[in-house]
Amino acid sequence: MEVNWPDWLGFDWLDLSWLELPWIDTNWFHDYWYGLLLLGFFWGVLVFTMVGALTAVYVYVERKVSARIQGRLGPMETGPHGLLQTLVDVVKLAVKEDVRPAAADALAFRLAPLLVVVPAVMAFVVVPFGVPMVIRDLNVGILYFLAVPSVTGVGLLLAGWASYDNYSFLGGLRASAQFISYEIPRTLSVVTVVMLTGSLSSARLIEAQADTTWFVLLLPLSFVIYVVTTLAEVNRVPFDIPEAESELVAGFHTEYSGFRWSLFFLGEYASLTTASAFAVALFFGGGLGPVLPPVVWFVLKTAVIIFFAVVLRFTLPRFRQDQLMALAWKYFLPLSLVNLLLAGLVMKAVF
Amino acid sequence: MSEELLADVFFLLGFGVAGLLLPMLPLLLFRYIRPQHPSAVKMEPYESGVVQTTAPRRPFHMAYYNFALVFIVFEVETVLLFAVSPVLRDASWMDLLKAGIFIVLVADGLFYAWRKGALVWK
Amino acid sequence: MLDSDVQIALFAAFGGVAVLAALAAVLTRFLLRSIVAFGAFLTAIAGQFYLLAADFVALIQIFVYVGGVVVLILFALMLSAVGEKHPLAVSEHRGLGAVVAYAVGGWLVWAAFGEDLPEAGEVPGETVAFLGRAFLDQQLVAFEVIGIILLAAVVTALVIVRGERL
Amino acid sequence: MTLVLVFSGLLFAIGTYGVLTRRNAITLLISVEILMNAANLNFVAFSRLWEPELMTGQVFALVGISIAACEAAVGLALILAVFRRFGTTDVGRIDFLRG
Repeated sequence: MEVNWPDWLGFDWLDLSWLELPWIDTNWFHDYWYGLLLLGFFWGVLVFTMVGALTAVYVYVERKVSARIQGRLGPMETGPHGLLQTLVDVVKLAVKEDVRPAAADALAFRLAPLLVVVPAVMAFVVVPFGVPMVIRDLNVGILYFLAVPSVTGVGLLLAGWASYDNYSFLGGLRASAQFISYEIPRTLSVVTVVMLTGSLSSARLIEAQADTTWFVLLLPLSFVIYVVTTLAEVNRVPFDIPEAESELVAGFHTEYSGFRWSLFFLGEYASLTTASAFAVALFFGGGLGPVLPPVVWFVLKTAVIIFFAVVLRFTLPRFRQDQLMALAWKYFLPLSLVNLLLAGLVMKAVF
Repeated sequence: MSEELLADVFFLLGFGVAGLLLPMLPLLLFRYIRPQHPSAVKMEPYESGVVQTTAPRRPFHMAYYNFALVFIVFEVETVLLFAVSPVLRDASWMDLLKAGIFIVLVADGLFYAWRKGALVWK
Repeated sequence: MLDSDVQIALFAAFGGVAVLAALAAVLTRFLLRSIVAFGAFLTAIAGQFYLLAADFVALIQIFVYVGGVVVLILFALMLSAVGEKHPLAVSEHRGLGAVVAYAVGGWLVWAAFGEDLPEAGEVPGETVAFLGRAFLDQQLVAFEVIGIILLAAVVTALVIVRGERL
Repeated sequence: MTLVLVFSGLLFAIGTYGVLTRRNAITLLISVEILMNAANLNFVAFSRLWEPELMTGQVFALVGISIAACEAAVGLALILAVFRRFGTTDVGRIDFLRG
């Protein structure tokens, strides 16, 4: 079914003709291969900068929230209320010495951070942040969103292996074992949404929710599974045993320093952002909402989910490794199989 | 149709190039600003300041591999469900049953692994 | 313009990357580099799939191969710890291997030019819907057989790994 | 179309060379996977030639990918079992008749 939105809400962001710039023939981008390449490059730069800036914001928010929870003040010295603290930190990280252990494997040591950060940012291509607005609406967008970040598992293992350090090695094995374990229930929970949508395109996802209702109401169990497993995928507390500082120093990135270390950090936050944004698209109707423009709704909903993750980090203890794996395989996987069955019934009931 | 896919590939290539270049840019830019004084001690593995006594790359226990094994099988299953699930909405009960048989077949593997204790972290 | 010339050029570029990566994977003496080259090879093949109007298969390639099989191979590498810095041994029959490979490759490439093939047909818009229908109707046997094979694989592999009887 | 066949032929040759000359079990497995990918490339390409709406070739490519994944799982399990018994993954040095 077609969704009827006011024109000013539903314009196609990729079509720059709404700018009415007299000197640019905007269809040019779509007609030539180098135009598309440039367009992709442009969006890549934009998304990357945006994610980088957002990460700086998160770090600040996270410090302030943790301070509030623990009865401290948090950063206060640099700038008003310590607002400039993360900026200063970024500069510090960028000009810090880049130490690579002599025994490390040079190729894998350099490749691993890129394998963590690039897929996380690339996943953003298919996130529908407006009502029909997607950076690029692939035919198989939802699968793309799950497939591309799955490369991160390789990056985690490579980082641990390349460092030639016992802590890193263990941390890398644990991190990727956890990553792959939680990937299955997470993917299965998305399958239920695809069943209701009837398409793998992420723009159709929003239209389907406009036709019926937010999928969180139809598939509450899928939503719970998705959120918990996503927290595990991005190594957030209570699932951060790979980086348990009390036993493994810093896990797989123990040997990394300076900017390369911050790439891991960036990758973690970038995947938190994309996963939360996609959770909103999957279960909360993306930018659907009254009065305000869709983009605003979308950002608000995403911010709520991310804030939830931040608060969770400072309120829950950490799982043990064996509990973590048992949780994935003995609880979440059977639960998500049952959920498939439930979703089939819901689907038959609704349509 | 296939023109649209071609456009997708070019777009994603451009996006990927941007994604690869941007993280590497600061590394190259600050190369000559940041201090670079490697020393033998600094380049040792960290290990909480203790001298490394065992080589980290040694055969490791099998529990990890059991999980990886069950993982790959279930990954293939979910992926095939992705192929089938978009058409299920307008499908008959018979089609649902066909998909159900497939799920039950693979779920047996999980049941087997569970019963054999392969899912226990040792 | 986005015509077939551009498509062919891009396809050939992906093919070139795939061939180079495959060569690297087969020729290098360091196991880790071989695996990394294998990953690059798989990604290039996924690009080729995408250009051949098989977008779903391309993403499955990334999902199952790069996110699954490569991780599995890396796990095996770590659990057997053979990836130390020493180069791997190569068989003595390298000359023979090269001759056979040349023969096979030459024959296949010659065969590629030999046959007159029809023009490629227009592909349906949403490949996934057609794939799903195919799996539920004409190719149902393949679908369920995959299920059985997966079950067999997990049972076999667990038995082998744990070194016990059924 | 010919281009696809040329590339898959080249990849098949590379894979064959790998299978014939490598002695490490894990690289052997990688070579076999290269062979399977060359075959999958052909399946997908021919899917476009005859009755593209039936997707037979693509279904076969998916079956191929699934089987390759299973093969990797079982193959690596074998390699690990062999490694635990003989302490090597070099197929030339696996020898049941050792002393």
